[in-house]
Amino acid sequence: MQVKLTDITLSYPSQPPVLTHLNLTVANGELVALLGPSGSGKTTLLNLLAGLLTPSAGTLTFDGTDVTQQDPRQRHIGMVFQDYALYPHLSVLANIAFPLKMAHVKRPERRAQARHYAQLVHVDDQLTKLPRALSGGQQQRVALARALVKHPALLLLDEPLSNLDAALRVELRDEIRRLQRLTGVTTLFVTHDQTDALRIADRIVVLANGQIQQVGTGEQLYRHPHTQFVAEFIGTPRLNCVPYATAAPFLTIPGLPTARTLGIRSEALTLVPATATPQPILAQLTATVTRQVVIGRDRQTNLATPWGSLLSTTLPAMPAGQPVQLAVTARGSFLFDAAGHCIWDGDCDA
Amino acid sequence: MQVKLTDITLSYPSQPPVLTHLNLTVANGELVALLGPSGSGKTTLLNLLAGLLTPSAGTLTFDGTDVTQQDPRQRHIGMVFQDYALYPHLSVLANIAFPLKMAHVKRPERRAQARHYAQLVHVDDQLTKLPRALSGGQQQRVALARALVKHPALLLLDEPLSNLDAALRVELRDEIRRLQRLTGVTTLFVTHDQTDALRIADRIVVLANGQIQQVGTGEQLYRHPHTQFVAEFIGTPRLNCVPYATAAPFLTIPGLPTARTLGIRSEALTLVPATATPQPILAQLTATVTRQVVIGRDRQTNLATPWGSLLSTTLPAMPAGQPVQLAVTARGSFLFDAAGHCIWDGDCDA
Amino acid sequence: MLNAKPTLKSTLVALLYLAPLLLIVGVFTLWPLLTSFLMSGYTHYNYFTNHVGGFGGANFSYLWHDPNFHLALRHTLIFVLGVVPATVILALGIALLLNRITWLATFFRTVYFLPFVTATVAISLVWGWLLRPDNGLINLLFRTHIDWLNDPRYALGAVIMVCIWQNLGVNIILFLAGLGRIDRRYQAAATLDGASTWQRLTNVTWPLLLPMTVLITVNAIVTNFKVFNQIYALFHGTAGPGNAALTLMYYLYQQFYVENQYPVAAACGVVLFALILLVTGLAALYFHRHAWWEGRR
Amino acid sequence: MKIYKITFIYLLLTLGAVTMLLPFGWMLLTSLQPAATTFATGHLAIPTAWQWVNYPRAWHAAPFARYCLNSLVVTLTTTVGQMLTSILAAFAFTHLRFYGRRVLFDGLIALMMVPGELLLIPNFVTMTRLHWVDTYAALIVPWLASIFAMFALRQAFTAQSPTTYYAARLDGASNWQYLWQILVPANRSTLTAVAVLQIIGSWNAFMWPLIITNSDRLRTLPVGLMAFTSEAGTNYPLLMAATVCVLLPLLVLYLLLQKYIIAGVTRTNLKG
Amino acid sequence: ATSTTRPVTITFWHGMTDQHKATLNHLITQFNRSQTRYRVVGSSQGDFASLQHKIMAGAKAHTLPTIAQTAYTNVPTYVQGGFITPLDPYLKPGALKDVYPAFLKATTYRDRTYAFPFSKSARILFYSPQLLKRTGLRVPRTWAELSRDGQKVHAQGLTGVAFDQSFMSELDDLIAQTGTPLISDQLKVNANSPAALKATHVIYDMLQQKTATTAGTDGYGSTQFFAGKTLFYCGSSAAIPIMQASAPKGFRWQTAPLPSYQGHHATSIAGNDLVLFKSASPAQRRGAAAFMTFLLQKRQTTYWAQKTGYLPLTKAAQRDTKFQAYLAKHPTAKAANQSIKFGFQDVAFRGYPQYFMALSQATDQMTSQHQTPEKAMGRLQRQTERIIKQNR
Ligand SMILES: Nc1ncnc2c1ncn2[C@@H]1O[C@H](COP(=O)(O)OP(=O)(O)OP(=O)(O)O)[C@@H](O)[C@H]1O
Ligand SMILES: Nc1ncnc2c1ncn2[C@@H]1O[C@H](COP(=O)(O)OP(=O)(O)OP(=O)(O)O)[C@@H](O)[C@H]1O
Ligand SMILES: [Mg+2]
Ligand SMILES: [Mg+2]
Repeated sequence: MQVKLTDITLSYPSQPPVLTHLNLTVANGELVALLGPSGSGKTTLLNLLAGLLTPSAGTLTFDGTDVTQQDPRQRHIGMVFQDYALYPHLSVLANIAFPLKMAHVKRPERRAQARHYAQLVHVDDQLTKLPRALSGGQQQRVALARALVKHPALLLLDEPLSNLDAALRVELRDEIRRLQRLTGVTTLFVTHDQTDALRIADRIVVLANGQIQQVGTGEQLYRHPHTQFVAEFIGTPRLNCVPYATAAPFLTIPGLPTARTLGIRSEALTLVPATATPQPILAQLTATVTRQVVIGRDRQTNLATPWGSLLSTTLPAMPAGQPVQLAVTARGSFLFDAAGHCIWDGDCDA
Repeated sequence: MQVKLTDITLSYPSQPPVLTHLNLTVANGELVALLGPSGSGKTTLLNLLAGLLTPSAGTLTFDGTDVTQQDPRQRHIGMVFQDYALYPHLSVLANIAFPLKMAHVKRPERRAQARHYAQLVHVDDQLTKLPRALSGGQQQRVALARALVKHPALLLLDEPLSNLDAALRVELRDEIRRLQRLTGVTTLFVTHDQTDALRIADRIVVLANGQIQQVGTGEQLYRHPHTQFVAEFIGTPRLNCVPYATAAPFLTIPGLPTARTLGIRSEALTLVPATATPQPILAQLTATVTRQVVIGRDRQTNLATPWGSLLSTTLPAMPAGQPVQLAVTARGSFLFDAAGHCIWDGDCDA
Repeated sequence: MLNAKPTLKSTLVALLYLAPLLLIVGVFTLWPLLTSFLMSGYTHYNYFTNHVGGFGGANFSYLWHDPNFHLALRHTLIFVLGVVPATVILALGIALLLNRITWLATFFRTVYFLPFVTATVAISLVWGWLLRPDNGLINLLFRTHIDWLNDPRYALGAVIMVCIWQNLGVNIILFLAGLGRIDRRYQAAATLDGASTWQRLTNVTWPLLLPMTVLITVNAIVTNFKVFNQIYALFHGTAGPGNAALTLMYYLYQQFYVENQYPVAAACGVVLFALILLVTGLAALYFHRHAWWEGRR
Repeated sequence: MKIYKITFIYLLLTLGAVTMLLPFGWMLLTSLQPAATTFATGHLAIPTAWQWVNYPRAWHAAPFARYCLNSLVVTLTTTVGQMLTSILAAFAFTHLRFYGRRVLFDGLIALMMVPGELLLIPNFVTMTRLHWVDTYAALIVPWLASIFAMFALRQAFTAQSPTTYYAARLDGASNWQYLWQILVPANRSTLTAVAVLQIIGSWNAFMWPLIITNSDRLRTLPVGLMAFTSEAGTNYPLLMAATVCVLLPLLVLYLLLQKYIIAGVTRTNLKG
Repeated sequence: ATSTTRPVTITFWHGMTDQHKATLNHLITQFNRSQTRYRVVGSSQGDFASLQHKIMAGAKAHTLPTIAQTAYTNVPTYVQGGFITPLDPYLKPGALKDVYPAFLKATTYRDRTYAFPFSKSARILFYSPQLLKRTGLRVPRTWAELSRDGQKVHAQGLTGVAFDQSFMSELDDLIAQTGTPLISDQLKVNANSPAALKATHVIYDMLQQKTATTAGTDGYGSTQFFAGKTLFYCGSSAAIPIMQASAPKGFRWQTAPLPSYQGHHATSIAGNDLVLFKSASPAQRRGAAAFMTFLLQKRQTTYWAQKTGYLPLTKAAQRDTKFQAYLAKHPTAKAANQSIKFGFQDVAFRGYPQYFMALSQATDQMTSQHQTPEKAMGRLQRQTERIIKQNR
């Protein structure tokens, strides 16, 4: 099902609008991840798609038919609510089977199906419990199973994995992806975990300030952010930002009068390479290591530089206080103007 | 405050025990991250510390005094519940100020303080709203502010950041760490995000199957897991596991009769290096690239090898189908026996 | 807390909270109840001088042999069966409708509340008028010529009608309060899960409303078993034509206040009490099976 | 919702509303009739002459001002008292663990079933022993506990998420503070509904106030309505006029409070 | 008694409301002004049912007033309960001499005076002169005439006679008119004697032929009477004031004594008496007697009768010229006063309330379930005999 939002504006009573003139098209069978800061309106957007909220202006079409005013029930939507909304009076099995019951699926059939999905999300040992006797993650998985079991035409997942441990999260994420591929259901997936988004989404939508900031694949967003907001929002550790005025004297590229900020990804800060690399270099800096932290296979190095404190993830282990010669590669560096638009991007211009 | 759990067993009515003979000591002023699979009993453990649950056996002491039967109210605990448990009829400000009100802090003073903490968690523009008009992440932040505002003697955080976007998450995580350092409050912190755990925790506790699996710093857990469970649980992408029988013929180390499984971290799978590296090599393999995915600055490569499908994060960009020569470095490789205990660890023995 | 066991101390604390209620109930309900239980066994009893001639089951055997008591018993059961389900279901239906509307909502809610505040005397007068054989609105409506209140065949039915109507107000209010407490997320989730309005009602609203339904049902059973005022007012101080609306409570009243057979009235009270207890117990059992009688935990 | 659905709902409600309004309308009309007509025909009719004087006449037929004051005092104190005792007990049954909890609760519910007529005279005797006959205490004290209210509140309290209780305890609230600062305000709707029902019950109470008082000094409004009934008949227009006066305060009160009853702790803004 | 002693308070519970209450209060005030030793404090307890409850509760709790209004049929119960006391020691001998025999019989129980007559009314016949004129009929003298009149007007869609909710009193009257009352003074029951059954058939047949009707839930037959649907209405004289107040505009009506049966006249007297409670102090008892005697005086009892429609209790009052003048002015009051001559009251005995319920059930069954008098009265006979036996 193709989903199209045209010029949607929505506000809660006596509040400033949450979404303003929002436009978005999701192609049939696409899996779209919705990213955005907390409180940016992601849940609101999903509720709108589900028909639980009606926009104050704009239209919503499914496969070309206007459904702005359509009853939620007719939309065939599977949804995982952010707070699960499990039916407190129903057992896990009954919760999962609920949509099938509503569709008048026969009892043995629906129990079998529910059991199958319970297995998929690993709650098959909790089938007779009531939701209140489940752990947070178990509840979330039940909610996920409930959304999947009915083979919806549109799947809306509001942070469906936020309470799961890493291993399970990866497993279920991949399972969602597999099912989605298999059934070709159009899916919107809110997540705060960029790895999730980057890993399984066909496209990523970044929502902020009531507007879609950018739509693209994970790589597009990471490498070619349209705005400083997107650049900062996507990628961990966070983008290093340096005032353009400070950085300008060091730069090897011609000055850009509208530039205000230089953004440098942590992997774009490397040691000045011994051998010549194919990477063009934007600037060279002398710096001192202030701290190193090892996180799994990552080593994050805090550096004191003439541009202020910067963070790199490429440096090898070295003691604090060690002076180093840094290179800023063009790839992974961006220039933004006062409005935050990206006006130069080391990847394209290289 | 020093927290000590001795031989704690706990079960919910007519359920198998969730915690069995559990022992754990948290030093005064320590920040401990609690990791574990979903449903492993993390929330249960926090509830037990808070006094909301009484163990069926074992004792709990705070600074040496037995508090197993003590009223929760006397424990001076700040807690973020997994489902927030905000007071539905109180505004955001009143929610945050509630613990101060209970402590008979004067009204202007407590409003000022509540405002301060609201600012800290960025909900200062929502102060008059009721919880039900907040987004999921906003609710979570209010819960966090409420737990912090009263300067507790023990801080229990049950996935306090799960619903926040990456940037905010990092910011608040660091804020928690800063405050914790400042006040020296002993803190237990449940999280599913290993970066969080590795980044801010003094020590990490891995809980599974009703037992503490291992306690240590992030690096200890990552480099020297005691068990296969911990090795698999810590680190993304997940540890590559190969049956020892399959791998043995390739290995350069003497055979270990009790070994059952070989575990290989994704960064321990490298191209056979052109130059001699200081790293000892465990085995060499011929493999074919099946798929590559770029996630932020990571590139994950799926490989078809004689040991089955493996995942590496060290390979450069290359097309699918390309044959490669792989080296398995000793560092990042482990051998486990049938019970899952680590009997050989490439790091120590190197 | 979550899994706390009762201790002596916690029991003492709880008793402090319960004390005011228990004290009042003990003195003004339990104590008189016990005395009247005792009285039901007295024979040759002088109520005023408190002279007890003997103790035995004579009063119960009096009841057993009194055809009027049998009549009252039968009527009471029919009455409760007629009123309780109907009033609970109707009240729920109306509450649901009232809960859905916004325009003129206050007006409608107030109107449906009216019968409850209106004095029983006034209500019985009006119903007396509505139920008249000639020109009575009910007869006009159904195109019948029934003398509802003076024909023994219909009198009990008429009382049932009036009581259903009068009970609605309270139950609607309680249901509205209960409905207001149900988190709308469940409705939303169910809608998305494809539940029709009716399915939502039966699968979500109804079970979530169960604590309130238990309250309303138990209350309805209790009050309707004890029906008296409406009958007294509707039939001008009699139990209806040919005792057609003689209920246990009316019988009790007659025995106590009119015929001065105090121990017989007490015995009737015991029977009535046991009967309500039995029926409520059955209802409780039914709800208990649905695990909600004890509330949420 | 579809427009036809809305129309249907309103149609149904209006139909019901008419039957609810009829008796009330009849009451109002009767209260304005000259005595003769209604008594004679028992029909609903628009009064030929609107007898507004019925109201002042009814008002002066008994010391209604005094009755009104008594009703107010009694209703207010009993309702407040009832709510207090019920709230305390309901809380204990919801959140406290103690021996005999189930038994005590079921026992109290069983006491709801005691026929009130059976209690009248024993309680009168008790009042005499306490020397409370013809005092406010007699009108108030026996009604300071209501098992129904306790039951209703407990049902509401148990339906509330228990984690707020734990959160409050951790936040340093005592049971007492939790009760008054969280539980009670969070259950405003049920409390209001129950209070309204109790107020009405207390306001309309008739038999006990009559039995337990001997003089006009302490009598309440419903007792005043007896002034219009005699051995040989009833003066309906005056009775209805007085009845209207008695129940009008209740209606006003209900109008004021009903928005609390309806506005529970629902999630707003989600259609459902 | 010296002027320094406070007057003795006589508390008095009654069931008078509205106008009647005002009238009674006036009399009380008069009494209190007439002397200094006693002060009567009247207190209305609502209607008679409530008053009964109140007395019962008071007796149980030992908080009775000095005197109270009650039906004389309760006296045996009260005596058994041991809380009323005979009036004889406190009344001057012959105090009740002038009282009509109809009222007098009820005052004594087991040869002692317990009940002092107070508010009494008689059954009478109401009719509309206009309607009679239209149908060309006269006021019936006998039940036979009444029954015939009913048949005559039946064709015109009119009912002959309307009773109140139940025809108990009329049945009582009819059976008394056969010469043997339903229950004799020796407590012999005559419910299913041939004579009683025949009398019962008079009303039963009329009901079956629909030439008579009961008021049912209207409570009072006056409703149908005022609607112009019935020729006659058998009712209580106590209803006169309220009928005056509520008659439709232009509707005129008159009263007549009840018809006779087999040449006998008998009208049952209803109403209440005053009783004196044992808990009263000797001074209070004396005061109560003084108050009662005061009420019986010509001036008071005629005032009472004029204001309330109850009957004057003494022959002297009846003869009073002022009262006669009053009657002349208020012809509707005449019938009841004429009936006093042949008025009678049921014998009071323990278990009377139970008998009363049984009688009411019997008439009700004849009315609403069309049970034959043989069956209904047969059962009444058995029930009453049992009641009397049990309460012996
Ligand atoms: N019912 C409501 N009434 C008023 N304002 C609301 C309501 N629900 C949400 N909001 C506000 O609308 C904004 C968007 O909320 P929304 O729940 O869509 O955010 P979100 O993107 O899902 O955030 P999160 O990631 O924290 O869940 C927030 O500022 C929130 O406070
Ligand atoms: N009230 C309860 N009654 C019965 N079983 C319970 C109850 N609460 C939790 N459990 C069970 O106890 C186990 C541990 O639950 P707990 O909530 O402690 O897990 P957790 O580690 O917090 O998981 P998550 O990360 O998913 O929140 C789970 O299997 C859960 O189903
Ligand atoms: Mg959200
Ligand atoms: Mg948990």
